[in-house]
Amino acid sequence: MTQWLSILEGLLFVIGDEGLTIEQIKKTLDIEEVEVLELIDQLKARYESQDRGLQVVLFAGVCKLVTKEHVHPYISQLLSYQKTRSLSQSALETLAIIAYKQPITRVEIEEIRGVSCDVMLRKLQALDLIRDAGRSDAIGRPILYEVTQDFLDTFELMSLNELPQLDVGEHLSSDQLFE
Amino acid sequence: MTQWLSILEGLLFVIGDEGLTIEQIKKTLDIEEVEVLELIDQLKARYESQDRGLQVVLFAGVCKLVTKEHVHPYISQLLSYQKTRSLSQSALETLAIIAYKQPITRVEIEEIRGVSCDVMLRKLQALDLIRDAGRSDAIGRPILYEVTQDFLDTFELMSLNELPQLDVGEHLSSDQLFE
Amino acid sequence: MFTIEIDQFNGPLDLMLFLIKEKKLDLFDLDMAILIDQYQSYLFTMQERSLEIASEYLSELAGLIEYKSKKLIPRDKSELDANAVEDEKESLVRRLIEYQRFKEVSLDLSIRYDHRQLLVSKPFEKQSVSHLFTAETSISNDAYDLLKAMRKVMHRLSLANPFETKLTSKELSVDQRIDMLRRALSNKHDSFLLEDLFADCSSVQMMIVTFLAVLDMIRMGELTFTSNEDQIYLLRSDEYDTVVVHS
Repeated sequence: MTQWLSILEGLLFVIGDEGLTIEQIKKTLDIEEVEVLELIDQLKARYESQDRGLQVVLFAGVCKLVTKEHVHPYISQLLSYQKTRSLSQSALETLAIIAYKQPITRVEIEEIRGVSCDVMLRKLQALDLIRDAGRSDAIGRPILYEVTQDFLDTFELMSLNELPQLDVGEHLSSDQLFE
Repeated sequence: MTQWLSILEGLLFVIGDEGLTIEQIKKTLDIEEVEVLELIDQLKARYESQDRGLQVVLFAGVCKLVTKEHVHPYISQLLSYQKTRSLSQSALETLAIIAYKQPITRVEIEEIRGVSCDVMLRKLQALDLIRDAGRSDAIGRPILYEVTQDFLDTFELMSLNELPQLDVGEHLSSDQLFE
Repeated sequence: MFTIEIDQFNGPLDLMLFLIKEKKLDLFDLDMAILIDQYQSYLFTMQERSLEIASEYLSELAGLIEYKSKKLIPRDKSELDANAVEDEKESLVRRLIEYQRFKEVSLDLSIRYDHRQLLVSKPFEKQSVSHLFTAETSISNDAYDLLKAMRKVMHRLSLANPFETKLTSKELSVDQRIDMLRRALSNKHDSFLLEDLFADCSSVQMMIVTFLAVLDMIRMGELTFTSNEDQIYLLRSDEYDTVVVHS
């Protein structure tokens, strides 16, 4: 049971804002619904202590970890130091590819960058810089990505037409990065 | 002090994989560096218990919360995550040479590896594991490469000093060299 | 007799280390004759099975054969020559030892990498703290960064494509391009198409530099722009014509 508790904690952390439904927890841990509810109660109790900065909330069947109220002023404080938070080079490159070639699938982006972009795409989505734009007709119907209005604001662009046309050549490579 | 502990926990949760430097924590909480280090140690200790699914790590001078190893299979299941891939032997060799001999030019790396590293260097750059570090004074002013902060994080290093010593001894017999 | 495929090796040094181990040779008192023989027959075996062998393997082979011939045919027995041959052997051994060391540490890196992959974090939480965001805390990247990023991507792509590498003429700086544009536009009083400015661009690089120059000139108020359907029109600002203050 303590094993499940630690796994639930880890999953709630990774999923962040989106939270997990009781159903998802049940399926992922392969346990009964009553057990799920009991786990959530235990995790809640654990985080109730004064010296914890997080709490477990359960609204509308969705369970998530959120920060406690008293942490908020410090978050503002932290973000104020980060006014010039700039995007990493790989984030910029991924964004550039999406902006120039949208709508585009993850696999297509990876073909151009030569590296996996899974986590990066999630990050850029969390930052509201890109969004899902439906699904491609290709096999497996992969998600298509495009940039958002926020992206245009962030980069001070009126529209994507303000970017010059680029002629991207075919990417040929022989060296294997991954096994 | 328990107040600070809870705030640090909340901040690390919000900031996620970007993590916080000692300096950022110091400024945000307005406390001394020794206190920051002590806080990190306390938070680390708290998460060490078996029934916790998270842990505090400090790679490349950046403190962050990450899940423990045993949660990984459940995350893969939940997020239908790609299987983790190992870096290829040639990627690892190239990185090792740069990490130990940086800043270093492509030609110097190729002399050690005995093979061309052109494509590999570009791929490692796209992965943000290496970057340009200016140009050498040698003829043709070739680009110098060095490893990035991301490299340290990717290989669980606080700094390059944590890399194992390269055996310097010619005193080793060949038996020892080959296990 | 050789069961290991050539693509299992990370280059000629890797192959030599394998052969040394296989034949239980002493790296510090290396029997070059055996190594060369083994290396050569390995490559021949692979060639007979029509497997592609990278040029690096063949150029090392050429070096080894040259060494062997120098050793076998003592042209003049000058000490100088003998020393030079010994130096070649020493330098090969040095390379093998150094390469072997990096192979060893890369094993350590590999373990660290695989372990790190199991530790998962999460993206920065924006939604849950969105009420704490103010306008100024947005990310301070602008289109310049984006273009630079795309330029990097393009640059790498073009390097991967040997046909395009020949075109690398001396790169123009944005400031130089601004000067060029100023001269070219000094007599333009009507609006013109953005595209016109790209007319003399011979490379993607130059297009990007031109675009950056235009952005910069817009930022400085030297140019203004309007868009109509898909076209962008530019106009020189009057106050840049002369230093005379207009009434």
